[in-house]
Order: sequence, then C-alpha cells, then structure tokens
Amino acid sequence: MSKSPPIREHILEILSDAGEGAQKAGGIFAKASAKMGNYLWTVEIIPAEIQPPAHTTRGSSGIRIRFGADPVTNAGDQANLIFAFNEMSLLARLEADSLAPEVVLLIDDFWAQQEETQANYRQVVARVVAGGGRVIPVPLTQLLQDADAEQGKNTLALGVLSYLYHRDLSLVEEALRQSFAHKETAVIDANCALLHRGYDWAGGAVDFRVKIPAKPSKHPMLAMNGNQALGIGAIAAGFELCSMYPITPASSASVFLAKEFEAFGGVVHQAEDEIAAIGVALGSNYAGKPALTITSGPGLALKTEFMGLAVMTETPLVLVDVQRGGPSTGLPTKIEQSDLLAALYSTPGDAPKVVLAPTSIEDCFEVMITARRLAEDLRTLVVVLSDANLATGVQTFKRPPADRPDYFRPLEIEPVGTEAVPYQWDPETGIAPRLIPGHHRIPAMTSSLNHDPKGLVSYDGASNQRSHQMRRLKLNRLRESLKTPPLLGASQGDLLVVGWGSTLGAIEEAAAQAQKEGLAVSACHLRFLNPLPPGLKGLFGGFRQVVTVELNYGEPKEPGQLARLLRAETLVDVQSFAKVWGRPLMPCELLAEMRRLIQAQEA
Amino acid sequence: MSKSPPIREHILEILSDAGEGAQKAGGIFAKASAKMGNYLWTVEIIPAEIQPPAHTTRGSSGIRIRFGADPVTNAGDQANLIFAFNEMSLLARLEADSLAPEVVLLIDDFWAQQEETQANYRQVVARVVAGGGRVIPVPLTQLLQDADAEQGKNTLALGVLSYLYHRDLSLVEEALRQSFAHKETAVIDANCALLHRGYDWAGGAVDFRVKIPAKPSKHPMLAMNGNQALGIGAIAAGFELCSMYPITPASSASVFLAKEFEAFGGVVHQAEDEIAAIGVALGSNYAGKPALTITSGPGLALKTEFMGLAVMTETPLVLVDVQRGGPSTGLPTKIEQSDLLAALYSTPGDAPKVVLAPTSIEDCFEVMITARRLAEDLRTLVVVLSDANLATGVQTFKRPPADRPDYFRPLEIEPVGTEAVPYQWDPETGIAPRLIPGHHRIPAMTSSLNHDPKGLVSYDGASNQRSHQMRRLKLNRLRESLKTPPLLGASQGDLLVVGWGSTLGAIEEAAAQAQKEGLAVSACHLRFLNPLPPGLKGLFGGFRQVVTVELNYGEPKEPGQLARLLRAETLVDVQSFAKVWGRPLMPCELLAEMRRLIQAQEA
Amino acid sequence: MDFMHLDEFIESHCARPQAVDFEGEAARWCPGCGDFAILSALERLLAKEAVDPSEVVCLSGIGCSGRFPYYLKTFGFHGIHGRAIPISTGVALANEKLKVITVMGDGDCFSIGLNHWLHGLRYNVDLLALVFDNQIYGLTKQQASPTTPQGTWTTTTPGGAWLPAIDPLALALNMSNRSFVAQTATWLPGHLQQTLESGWAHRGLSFIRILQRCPKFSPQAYGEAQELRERFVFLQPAEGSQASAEESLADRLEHDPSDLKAARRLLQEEPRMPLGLLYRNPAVPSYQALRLRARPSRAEKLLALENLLDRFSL
Amino acid sequence: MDFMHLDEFIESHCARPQAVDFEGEAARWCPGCGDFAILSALERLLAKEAVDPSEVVCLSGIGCSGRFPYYLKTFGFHGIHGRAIPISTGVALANEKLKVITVMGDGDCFSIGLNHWLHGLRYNVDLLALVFDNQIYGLTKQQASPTTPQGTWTTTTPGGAWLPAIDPLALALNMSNRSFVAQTATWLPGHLQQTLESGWAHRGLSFIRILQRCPKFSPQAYGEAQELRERFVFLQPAEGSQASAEESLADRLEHDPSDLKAARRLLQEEPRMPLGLLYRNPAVPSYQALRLRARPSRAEKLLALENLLDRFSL
Ligand SMILES: Cc1ncc(C[n+]2csc(CCOP(=O)(O)OP(=O)(O)O)c2C)c(N)n1
Ligand SMILES: Cc1ncc(C[n+]2csc(CCOP(=O)(O)OP(=O)(O)O)c2C)c(N)n1
Ligand code: SF4
Ligand code: SF4
Ligand SMILES: [Mg+2]
Ligand SMILES: [Mg+2]
Repeated sequence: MSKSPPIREHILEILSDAGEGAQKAGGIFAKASAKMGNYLWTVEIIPAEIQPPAHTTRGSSGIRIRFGADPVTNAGDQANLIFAFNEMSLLARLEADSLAPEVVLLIDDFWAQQEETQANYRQVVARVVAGGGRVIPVPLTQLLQDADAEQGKNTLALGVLSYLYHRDLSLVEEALRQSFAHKETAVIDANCALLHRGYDWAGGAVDFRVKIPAKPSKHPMLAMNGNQALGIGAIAAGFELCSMYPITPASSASVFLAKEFEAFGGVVHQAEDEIAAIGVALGSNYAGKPALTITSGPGLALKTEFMGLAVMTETPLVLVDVQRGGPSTGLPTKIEQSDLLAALYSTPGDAPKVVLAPTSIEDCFEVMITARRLAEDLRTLVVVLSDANLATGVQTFKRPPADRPDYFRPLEIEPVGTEAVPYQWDPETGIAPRLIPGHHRIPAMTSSLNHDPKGLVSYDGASNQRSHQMRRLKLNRLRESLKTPPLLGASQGDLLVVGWGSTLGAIEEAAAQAQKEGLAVSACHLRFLNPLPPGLKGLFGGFRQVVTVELNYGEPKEPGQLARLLRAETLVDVQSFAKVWGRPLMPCELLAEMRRLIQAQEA
Repeated sequence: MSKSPPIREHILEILSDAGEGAQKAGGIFAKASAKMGNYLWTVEIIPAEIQPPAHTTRGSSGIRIRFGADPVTNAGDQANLIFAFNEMSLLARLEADSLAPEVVLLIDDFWAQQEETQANYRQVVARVVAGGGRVIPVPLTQLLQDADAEQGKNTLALGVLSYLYHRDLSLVEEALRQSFAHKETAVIDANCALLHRGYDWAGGAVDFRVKIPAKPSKHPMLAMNGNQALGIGAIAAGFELCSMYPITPASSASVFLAKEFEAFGGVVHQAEDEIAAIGVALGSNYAGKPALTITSGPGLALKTEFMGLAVMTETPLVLVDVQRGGPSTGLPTKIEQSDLLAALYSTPGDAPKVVLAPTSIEDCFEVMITARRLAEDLRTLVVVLSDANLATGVQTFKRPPADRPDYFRPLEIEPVGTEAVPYQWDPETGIAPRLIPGHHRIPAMTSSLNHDPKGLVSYDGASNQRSHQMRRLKLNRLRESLKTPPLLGASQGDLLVVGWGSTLGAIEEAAAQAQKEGLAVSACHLRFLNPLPPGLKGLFGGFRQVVTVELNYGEPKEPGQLARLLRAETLVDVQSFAKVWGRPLMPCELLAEMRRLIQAQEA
Repeated sequence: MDFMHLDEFIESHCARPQAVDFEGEAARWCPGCGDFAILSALERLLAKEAVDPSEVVCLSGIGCSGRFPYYLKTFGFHGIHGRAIPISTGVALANEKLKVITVMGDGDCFSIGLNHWLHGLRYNVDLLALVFDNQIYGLTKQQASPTTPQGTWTTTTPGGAWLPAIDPLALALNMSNRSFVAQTATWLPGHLQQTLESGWAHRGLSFIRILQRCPKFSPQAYGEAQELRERFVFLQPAEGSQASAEESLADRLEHDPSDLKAARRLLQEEPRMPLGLLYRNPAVPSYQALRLRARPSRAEKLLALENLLDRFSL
Repeated sequence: MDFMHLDEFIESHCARPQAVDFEGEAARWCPGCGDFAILSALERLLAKEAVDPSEVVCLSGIGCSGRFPYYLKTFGFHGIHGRAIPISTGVALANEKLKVITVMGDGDCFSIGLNHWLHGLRYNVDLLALVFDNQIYGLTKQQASPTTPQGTWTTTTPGGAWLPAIDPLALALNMSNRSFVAQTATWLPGHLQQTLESGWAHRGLSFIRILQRCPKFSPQAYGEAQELRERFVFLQPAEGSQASAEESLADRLEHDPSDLKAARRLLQEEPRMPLGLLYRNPAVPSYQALRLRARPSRAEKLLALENLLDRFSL
C-alpha cells in the first residue's frame, strides 16, 4: 500500500453473517465520514436468502463504503480494505471478484483456531495473500469475550476502523448514539465502550493507517438511497397516491412512502396484485389525483395490459420499475438494466410512451418531478427505469432547495369550451383537452377501443390511423424539445461509450481515467430512452467506434438492448459492452474494456 | 365492363344486415365455385357490434369472395361486383373504399320506394354511379313477397348471382342442400325454389353476365379459414391440450378444437383468465403433454410474465397470438400486425424466444407443426403470430398428405445417464437434457430464479452470465440453420419490399404486377421474425431502397415494427409502408405505393 | 385504377363529416336484452336523485355489459376485461365527491376479475358495483362463464358445461368486510330499480348481482315467467314499496338484511334464488373513510418536506 | 490493476468448481420457522406411502414457502408468484399418474393468486394444495397479507393493517364443486401429518390451510401454547388416531366432514379456529376424471385426421 500519490479515497467493505450488524456499523462509519466532509457511496451487501445459514458464502452480509475527498458517483472498483467477521463471508466476495489484489484484509482470527473452520480459513486467507493482499488478523471474538459482551463485534470493528481511517471519534460516537437512540441507555453505553475498546486495541496493535482528506461542504448535504430519493421525489412532485404490490427491490420505496406519505395527505394502497395496483393508479389519475405505481420485473410484466390502456385512453400515469436481474424471477436482489425493451415494447399494438431513467440517486428525486409533468402534459404513460443499484446505494448530494415552483404542482384544470370533447387532438401537438370528472362539467367518454374525437367507438380505418398518428405525434413533439446529450470529452475520437441510467457515475469515471491515459474516448449518457433525443447520429459520426455500456445481456451479433435501439435509430454499427454480472458496473472493468477496444482498433 | 383481356377472376361482395344470411349465401356460392374448379379467398365482413341496428353502416354484414381461374392468395383489391340488400350496408363499404370505381352494383330497390330510406338510397347509389359504377336494381324484397316467403333474400340473391356468373346450378343446389342439411325438408325445398326463382329472374331481367374460367384441380383441395387450419395443424402437430380464455379473433380456433379435439384424445381447457391459461399450458408441457395457448392482444399482454417463465425454465411452450387492432382493446375484429415487438420484447429481462408468422392459410397448418418441433427441440417459448385476416379468410389449398412423419410426433424421452441434471447445457448448442417427471427417474429441480446446471438457485454473477449465454445460444444456432429468404424478382433493383406474415399473397401479387409494368421491384417475405434469417444485409444491398410492408403504425422517422428490427439488424435505411387501416392489405394500394416510391427516386 | 394516396385519404375522411349520418347514439344490444332494463332503471335513478352527471362516473369492463357507459349521459370509462373494480377504486380514492358506478359482466367479474371483485368487497370502496349476470359470455359469442349452469351447451363446452355454477352471493357474503350484497333481475323493473336505489344510498361497495336475460345466447337462463314462483323468492322487507305488479310473481320470505348469519343461512337452506337485499351493514367504514385524510396546504407540505429532508441531512 | 477480461472470467469461473464447497442442500428458513415442520411431515408421508420420487412433482409460487420444492427429493418446480395452481393444473392434466403437491404462501394464494385458488377448487384438479399461512409476506419482509389480523403493524401498514383478515376456509367452502377443505398447524406435527395424509389420499383438490409460525415476521400470530385451548378446537373424528400429546391441547368438537352445511355452520357459529377436516366429498369427480380420455393410437388419429379434412375438402 505504499503508493506515492496521496490517497484521496478508499473502498471499504465490512462483511459478516446476517444479523451480526456489519451494515449498522458501516452506516455509522459512513455517517461520521460524511459529517467530516467526505463524499461517499455506500451499498449494502445483501444475502440472497431470508435466513441464510451462518458461516456460509450465501450468508455473506455487509456493506461497501466508498468514501473520498471528491464527489463519489458510484460504488467503485474492487475494495481496498475488508473487515471480515469470518472467512466464508469473505469467500463470497472473493468469488465475486470484489477485492483489489493489494487489498488489506482485517479478519477475526477466531476461526483460525477452531477445528472445523481452520482449514477453510487458511485456504481463503491464503488466496488473498497469494493475490497480493495483506492480512491483519483481529482477535474480534476474543475482544468481545474480554469485554464480557455477547453482541457487539460490529461496534468493535467500527472502533478498529475509526482508528485506521483517522476518524473523528466523537463524530463516530455521536452517530452511534443516534443510531442506537431507541435502545436502552445501558446498551448504548456498552456499545460506546466497545467502540473505544476497538479503537484502543487498534492503536496498540495495528501499524497501518490511511488518511482520507475531508473538507466539510459549504452547501447542506443529504445522504440517502435511491428508493428514498424516489419516494421524496414522488412527494415533492405532488403525487398523492402510490398504488403498489410488494416486490424486491421496489418495495422499499413504497414502504418508505407508507411511513411518510400521510403527512402530505398521500395514501399508499397495497393492492391485491400488480394488475390491480396499476389499475387503481390509472383510475386515480383519470379522476384527477396524481398517482403512481412502483414495481420490479415480474410486476412490470403483469402491468402490461394496463400500460396499453393508459396509452390508449391517454390517461397520465407514472410507472416506476426498479430493475432487478431477469428474466422471470431471475436475481431479485441484484441489479440489471434489462427491462428497457420491455418498457418500450411490451404492450401489444403500437403504444408509444415516455421512458426515462434516472442517472444518480439525486436524479431519482428529480426524475419523479419530470415524470409527473410529462405524464400530465402529454396525457400518457411515463415509465421510469430505476434499478437495484440506485435503490440500495446511498450517496451524498446537495440538498435541493426548500421550495421550487415544480414542487406539489397542482392539478391542472384546463379551461375548455362547452363543446369540448375528450379527444379533440390538436393537429400540431397531438394533445387533446383533459376532461376530468368532478372538475369539468362536460361528461365525456373514455374508451379502450379505438375512438373518435368524441371518445366514441370507431371501427373506421381512417379514424384508427388518425388516432395512432396523434398518439405518436405527442412523442415526436417531445423529442423535438429534447437536447442532444452532451459529450464528456472531445466530439471526435476513437471510441464513444453510450450509457443510460444508473451507470452514469461509473462510466464518467472510467472515461475520465481513459482520457487521462491519453485514450481518445468520449462518453455520453441518455436519460430519455423514449423518445430518444435528436442528434445522436451526428454525435456518433465523430467516432471510429460507438459502444453502449449496459447491464443486460449482449453479444457481438446480438448487442445489448440500448444498442439495438441506437442501431435502428442511427444506422451506426453500435456495439455493446453488456453483461449481467448481478452487480454495479465497476469503472475499472469498463476502463479495461476501453483499452482493449482501442488496442483492437489499432491492431 | 367491356375490357378486352378475358376476365380471369372477380371480387364479389354480398352485403346485408346481420342475420339476413349474406354470409351463408356467399359460403354456398364459394363452395360451388371451388367445386367447379375456381381458386378462391373469401372473407367475412363482420359487423362491429353484437347486435348492430338494422339498416345502418355499423350493421353491414356480409362476405367478400375473390374467385378466379388462377390460385388466389389474398382478398384482393376493390370489389368488382356488389350485391347489397340495402343501401346502408353498401355505404359502409363505400366509406371503407372497398368498391372498384367501375363496380357493378346489384341492390334491392325496395328501399328506393320507402319514404324514410328513399333519400339515403338515392344519395348512396348516386355516389356509386358518380364514381363510374353501374347499377342493376333488383326487386329482392318484391321477389320474396311474390314467393310468399318471409325469409330467403339470401337464397334469391344466390340464384341471381349464379346466373350472372354462369355457375353450375346443380352444384349450387347441392351445396345449398348440404349447408341446410340440419333443417327440415320443407325449408330446404323452399330455399331451392327461391334459388331457381332468383336464377330465372336474372335470366329474364339482367343483360349482364361474367364468365370466370374454371378447371377442376387434379389434386384434392381443401377450403377452410386460418383458425380452422391452426386447429387442424395443432391436432396434426400432436398437441393434446389447448388451454385458453375466450377472445376475438383467437377464440374461433379454440372453439373449433373444443368440437374436434376429443376425437384425438385432446382437451380444450377454458381457464379463468389468460394468465391461468398459459400457466396450465406451461405445466402440461413441463410434465410431457404437448400443450398450446391461443390468444389475441389483450390476452397476450396478460401472458407476459409466464412467457418469461417459459424462457427461463426452458419449458417448451407454443403461444399463438391471432393479432387484432391495438393498442389495448383497440379494434377487436380487425387485422393488424402490431404485436411483433411485443412478441419479441414484452418480457422483462433478456428472454430470447422464437417468433414465427404463418404466411397463408395453408401455412397456419404447417406453422403449428414447426412450432411444436422448435419448442421441444429448443426447450423454449415459440410465439406464432397469426392475424385476423388469416383467422377469418377462407382459402382453397392442396390437401396435405394423409400421413407424414411429423404428424402426431410422440413425446421425446431423451435417454440420459443417471447423473443427468436439468440444465447441463451443451456448450455447442445451449441445449440441456429435458427431464420429465414420471418419464425420467431423476427428480430434477426447475426454477424461475437464476439457476446452475443442477437447477439450483445461483446468485453468482458468472452463473447468471452463463445461463443467459446458453439461452441465447439456442437461438443463435437456430438462426444458423435458417435459409436466407428467397427473392421474388431480381436480386438487384430499385426497390425491395419486405413483408411478414399474412400479407405474403398481396405483396407477391403487387410485386408481380409491378414487375410486369417494368418496375425494378423485388419482394421478400419473412416467416421467422426471431431469430431473423441470416443474409438479410447482403440481400438488401442489391436495392436502392428497402421498404417493409406492415399492418402496423409507421411514419417516415418512426417506421413500422419490422423495419425497426431490420434497421438494427442490417444497418440499412429500411423504411416502411405501414398502415393501420383495420383491413387486409390490398395489392393495388401497395402497387400504387411502389409506383410512387420509384417515381420519387427518379425525381 | 387511380389509387388515392393513403394520407390524402385520411385527410379527406377525417376532415369531412360522413355524408349520411342517420344513426343516433341509441343503445345497441339485441332486442329483448336485459341490459336495456338496467339502463332505464339507472337513468330513472339518476334523474330521481338529480345528480350532476359530471359528478358521476360509470366504469365497465369488456362485454356486452361493457357498452353500458356509452349510453349513460355521465362520465364514462370503458376499461379492460375484468379490471373495472381496480380502476373504479382509483376513481373513488381520487375524489370522494364522485359517485362511481361499476358495471361488469359475469365473465368479467367472476372469471377473470374474481380476485378484484372479492378483494374489492373487502376494501369496501364506495362503489355501486353491478354484475349483469346472463350466465354466459355474450360479446365473444357464447362461451361458458362461472355462472353457466352445469350441462349447458356453449361453444367451449359443446358437450355441456363441465362444472356446477358458482354462487356469487355465497362468495360475497363470505368475504370479510363486505358491507352490501343484493340480488335482483332485469325482468322485474320495479324490484331492480329499488335495489339500485338501496345500493346507491349505501356508503361502501354495494354489490348487486342482476340476473340478466340474454335472448341471444342464454335464452334458457332463469326460466320462463311461470317458473318464477318455483325458482325465486322475494326477501322481505324489501326496500320501499314493492312494485305491485311484481309482488305476486313469487313468494316472500322474512329476512333481516342486517343479520349476516341469517343471510348466509338463507343461501344455505333456501332452494329458491333470493331476490332483494341479503346483507347491508352501514357501520363498515368505506375504504375512503379509512384511508383519505385532509389535504394539507402547499405551505404545510413544504414544511413537512423540509422536516423530511432534515432527517437525511448531514 | 490487471483486469481479467470478462469472458475469460466466466470461463474460469464456470468451468472450475468452487474452491471450497462446504454447504449442503439443507433447508434454509429461519430458526423456528414452521416450514420445517411441514417439510418433515411431508417427507414422512412420502416415505410412508413409499412413492417413487420421480412420480411426485412439488410446485410452488414465490415466498419463503416457495423454497419448499428445493428441499424435497422429488421433481420440483419453483414457479412465479401466485400462479402455482395453474401450473400444477397443467401438470396434473398432463399425466394422471403424477402426484402433485402445490405449495403456496398466504400472500401467494389469497392475494395475487386468489382467483386461481378459488377456480382451482372448482375445477377440482387432483392436487394436494397447501397454503403455508404465516399471516404475513415473509420473503419480502413483512407486508400485510389478506390473513394479517386487523391492526397488525407491517411495513406497508405502519399504522396497523386496515382491514379484517379474510377467512380462507369460508371462501373455500362456498366455492362450488370444492371437495376437500382442512386446516392444521405447524406446531401440531401429529395433526399436521394426519391432515396431510387425508389430503394425499383424496382424489381432487385437497385444500389444506396450514397455520404456520413465522418467528421472524409474525411471532404474535396464533398466540402462545397456553392460548391454544381458547383459540382452537379439534374436529372430531379426526383421521386416524390423534397424536396423544397434542390431544390434550384443545377441546374437541363433533363434526361430520361429509356434511357441507354443517361445515359452513361450524365456521359461522364456532368462535374458535377449527383444526382438522372440515369437508370432504370423494364423490365429486376430479377434473382429470371429467376431462381426460384414452389417447387413441397413431393409426386412429391418422384416420380421424382424414375424416376431419374430408369435411373441408371440395
Ligand atoms: C384480457 C381480455 N381477455 C378476453 C377478452 C375477450 N372478451 C371480451 S368480453 C368477454 C366476456 C364477456 O362475457 P361477460 O363478462 O359475461 O359479459 P357479457 O358480454 O355477457 O355482458 C371476453 C372474454 C378481452 N377483451 N380482454
Ligand atoms: C409477480 C410478483 N409479484 C411480487 C413478487 C414479490 N414477492 C415475492 S414473495 C411475495 C410474498 C410472500 O408472501 P407469502 O406468499 O405469504 O409467502 P411467505 O414468504 O410468507 O411464505 C412477494 C410479494 C414476485 N416475486 N412476483
Ligand atoms: S348477446 Fe345477450 S347480453 Fe349481449 S346484447 Fe345480445 S342479448 Fe344482450
Ligand atoms: S421469514 Fe418467517 S416464513 Fe420466512 S423463513 Fe423466516 S420464519 Fe419462516
Ligand atoms: Mg355475461
Ligand atoms: Mg406468508
């Protein structure tokens, strides 16, 4: 670890069995670090099972904390330092290739002494060492026993880490007390004692410390995960009903709303299934109360028919899909970006809709405001594609202003003449007046069948052609209003990488690094997936090669989902770097791919 | 009507109020004509409502019969001769632009004499005349009254038409007797009398006759509609369970099977909804009984989640989607080809599947045999995209042989070793052994979660990547086995039109006509939509312009669904002639478009 | 033939009104269809209650029954098959002032929509939920529905319907939290009207099964008038005064609609089909009453947002 | 860092067996989870019946309960949430010789899957259909299910569940054509085992609601052992001999499981939850018995095809 340039950030993972509190300790560590002025991104390492067996790879539970002196936009590369409570939790991460070769490993050496675990322990630790890592055994269980405590490995570890990283112990203790606030004083005090015990032990026993510079921000900062940001965004956007059915990883957003929404006059409705959930949201929007539905893959599939109804009846509707691994039940807790084509094309018939993807946790807040505006202005369905990476990642970002005109936007009651009919499409925009029961005095008919301007059924071919044209026109107009996405880097070069959604941070980081290395790489990122912004063909024209970066499945002749859209759109031979590894994109792997692609060009 | 070249075919429409039996009369006419040796395509003109008001455009019910000396592959252009029982039924077709300008119109002149209808009658008939048509008033109601009959306008009309078209009256009478077989003798005899009365009246009163050459075929011929052909195809393919929920225009296929299937040991299961319907079919296939599910647009939407399950679990499954107008409830009785992208991409996650589209009524039979084979050989989902045009159109085609090795294909019980596991993918083909409960002695686990070769859940990124790769590989291998579709016409030229599914006949007809006119137009047609056949890019390279012909919604910058696929696939600037007129493609409109496109190229 | 270019054709067709427009917006069901009677009854009800038609929303699924909203001069929403209850629930949650009428067919409600129906009864949203039960799939031309009597010929059961029909009343009464269950018939316009009126007056999900004649596809259903006495029984006390002409058509049975056990027992013991109010409990809170809260002012919301953000601030 | 190219990585990872493989295929639920008891009981049953495990298929939806098939050494199918019954129906229709066990959670079966469950009861396919009812969504971490008691804190009802729980037994008994309805509990292994045995022996859909302890998310459900007497009652005669240790835990009630009316009445009148067989009617034909026919030979089929084509020939 004797690098010459000063270390400006570190990636730390704390790993334990489920229930041992690694996540709690990590959360406290992160909070104290953020208070000290570090930027950060944390992400929970979630065991795959509800009750995974202890001391197994499947039970590996924990937290990754990437923190540094500069803004952190993603979970980063392989970990620099690991604190493992046992060797099996560690093994899981080793298998997932999450450790840097030169990782520093702190590990409870208790397992080295137990007969059943000894052999595994040695084998696993040996693998770390063989890779180039350094091991610092910590007598974690022993320290706990010495303290006559049953629980608290996590707090001990927190102490050790606080010493190692020069954390301000008073800030750590403050954060610990906050986090234990609902516990008895005796428990809190005992934990504080363990914190200090860990700190002191490290001070005496460990000769390794890292200093991460930190400078408190002048602007007030927030730290939250993407599902909380979605929830708060939905509140600020003025939604008043969230109609949902539980599903991982979407539910934590609605569960958050279930706690917070009533203070804003909002309701979370748990429906009997996902079909009913979207149906209720659609009905509510039709009758003038802004409503959304939140789901993930299998739930999205069930909403398909209603998605078509929203488009056909031109009912504003926001559907948030927190993407997970597919197809089918797939990998429920892991990230993928593989619902893109389903979002665009799942509905039988031609049903144009808006598809947006937030690009950061902060954007999870903003995107909800955009989504509601577009849904209501265009009278159509807006699909928001978040993902498990955003859902569970915690990021620090600037607190949004306390008031903005687009917060709590009131329902717009269009003034209409007495002769208004619900589908009197404006031939310039495709938009028709929105007649709302109880608000407009003109009873109007809304139909899932093809209908004429009056909303009455029409079986006439020309009318069908016309209504399709009008629904498409709205999207065409929106497209015209979009800006060509900016380039990170030069407008000409060897390689353009194009991403969408949650990978923004990792892509920008990799591209910036590649540029530093002198590679002629630029990056651009899409927030609008439908309609696509104009000007892409021109943008792509400046590059020898264009490659999308996506967390879905792609092959050379069968590229990833965005690449398919872009090929059809631009007729440029867009290829993809598209993988379904069930984890966020690491900047280093993309950087490696960039190098490889450019080398291949040269060859 | 005094054309010099001999008339080789005619398009006749008989139009009435619902319940007046135009379809029955037309069916008899068609049967007799086919017996005489004419090829034909008939299609019912279905009123949009269950009980449309009489004497309205909405009530227009009837039949179109295109018959001729040469094979007939589609419903053709505008009608040459109309027999209308009232002016409103006629008006509906006039509005739909279904009459040739020089049409010959036979119409019951009763309505010219009624006070309430007189004005309409004159107005509508005047429009026909103004367009260049010729009107022959028929005293249809009067003839009926003269015969002291209450019902039978249709049989009278049949008689008139038999005279006009030089039909063999004995064959017509025979077909009539067959069609009335379940009625009392008195009724049958009365109808025969009306037939002759009509014939005789025409002989005395009409100076207009058309001779369509006919020559009985040497090969035994069948006449049926596409849903019947699907049903018989499903039987011959060896399906034993059809699990369905009623929906137009799909149901007539399952209703057909409900009558015929038991004789083959088959069962039609009407499920509580479309979700259950596909679930039952999936379960049956899993346990070794070949099953299919049949539906249309809204039902397809509901099956989305199960489609993903079939792909993920690699359970063979055939889903037939008889496409109708969309989105949402749309135009339930009308044709569209707008479920293509939904068939490919509706499932969240990456879920590759086979998508096929029959290209003729005969092919509705063949496609079922292909579909079962592919589903079982590849252990995956096969979606068959038929449509309302095929479903309701009747065509004559050669009777298939009485026995073929691919009829009633038995369930394949793969011999496997005792160590076999259900997802031991062959790295060359992606195919794993299919272990079937009750047939194999190796209890195996099947899971909707990502799984390893044993079928056990795996949360490992590499395993997820691998299983995706294997599922895709199967399709890649299938693709390699497909042939590049043949070209109708030269391999170089100004324009290549690319179609898919039911429009084959109309496209070939238009292309042949264009070629006769000296236009450098070729046509090619796709039966496999996923995977696409290889070699398309090369094929397209020979043409100045490539345009898809599709019955879905397209615009210059937002081309039709197939065009999107082909653009992404070939990077050729494929445009589309894509319209949602709710009716089959007319060769003449495509021909006009071909002329227009080539003229535009020249300009 | 000089073929008109398609776009021209659209322009000309969409712009110009149809040359001859003789057709009114008259209801379009088969002659003798029971749906007409329901339409008249509901129109009378709306007239009597003198409600503002723009504060009434009538929603339906897909079926012959699904056409109902077009013929009512209120706001109408023709949705998708089986899902009228969820959409209606959203409407009712959106605006408590709206009167919501939900129209379903028997296939719509008891087959594809059964889950929403039973859970809807439990949520007890304030809806007037009507099932037009003709014991058949009408619009799709005669397939078996869950209420099709066993043995009936239908296109999907050419050998006769395989299974005994379900009893929707029994299921409804055995769902928790239901608050209103009634049955009436299209051939008893007075009774129909009264039953609709009680449903209308109730706050909560008023489930009314309307036995509906369908001369086209289930003419045999519910038997002929002379069989009425054998097959049906009026529950007493009926709401309001029973239309006297109908009064004599069937026997009467004492029944207290506030007694849930009695209602269930009745279904169990009584061989004839009951007509009237089986159960009503005005004390069950509607879902809106349970869930909806006063909407805070913008200023209050901004303050609450500040407080919420504070919890995430560093 | 020298980054391994992804494809290499796959190859190396997929090819090479995991370096250390210490984990068995032991069942993975929380300590004390009632699902273990069901697993043991079913394993004992399968052993006792000495069935060929390759002729048994266990299918499940998604939930903690959904993990069941992995732990049974039969064919297993872990399907999708709420849809275990349709898939099982297909399996049962495919091969009458298979024994089909369908495992569902309470959310799985009574919320998203309610339509399939009730219609499944009506089809009466030959399935052993088990609901592991822990009154909560387990796998997704504590949301309200239809059987969650009113007022219970859950993550989606932080103010307490809004609605009274449903009574699945009442709904099941009131669906037409049902043939077997029973209830048992995971803390009564003997009773559980006996109930599974009667379900196994029955030909038709044997619906067994298993009251299941979930110490993780609904520890309060079903009360403590000492409350058993107040809250539960054993139906008499139980199948076989009651496990004597359990016998004393609650009172017994005379009940004739062939009497549907009595079963319904019992639910209505008895405040305690019944444990045992509520209803069984072996005379109801299974759906397979109704629908499946002998499979004709290939020659017969070819002939039938000829005849069919003849009808369309010219
Ligand atoms: C999802 C879906 N499935 C199927 C259909 C086809 N469909 C339309 S109406 C109907 C059933 C009609 O029966 P019912 O609900 O009893 O209404 P009725 O026509 O008898 O009034 C069906 C199956 C559809 N439109 N949508
Ligand atoms: C279509 C769909 N919706 C939602 C989910 C998420 N989900 C998984 S299990 C479950 C409910 C689990 O509760 P329950 O059925 O009671 O089973 P338990 O875990 O308690 O055994 C839900 C909502 C899913 N996998 N699929
Ligand atoms: S089919 Fe039956 S329900 Fe439908 S309109 Fe005709 S009579 Fe009425
Ligand atoms: S959460 Fe409950 S049901 Fe799930 S495994 Fe744990 S104890 Fe069992
Ligand atoms: Mg009906
Ligand atoms: Mg549960």
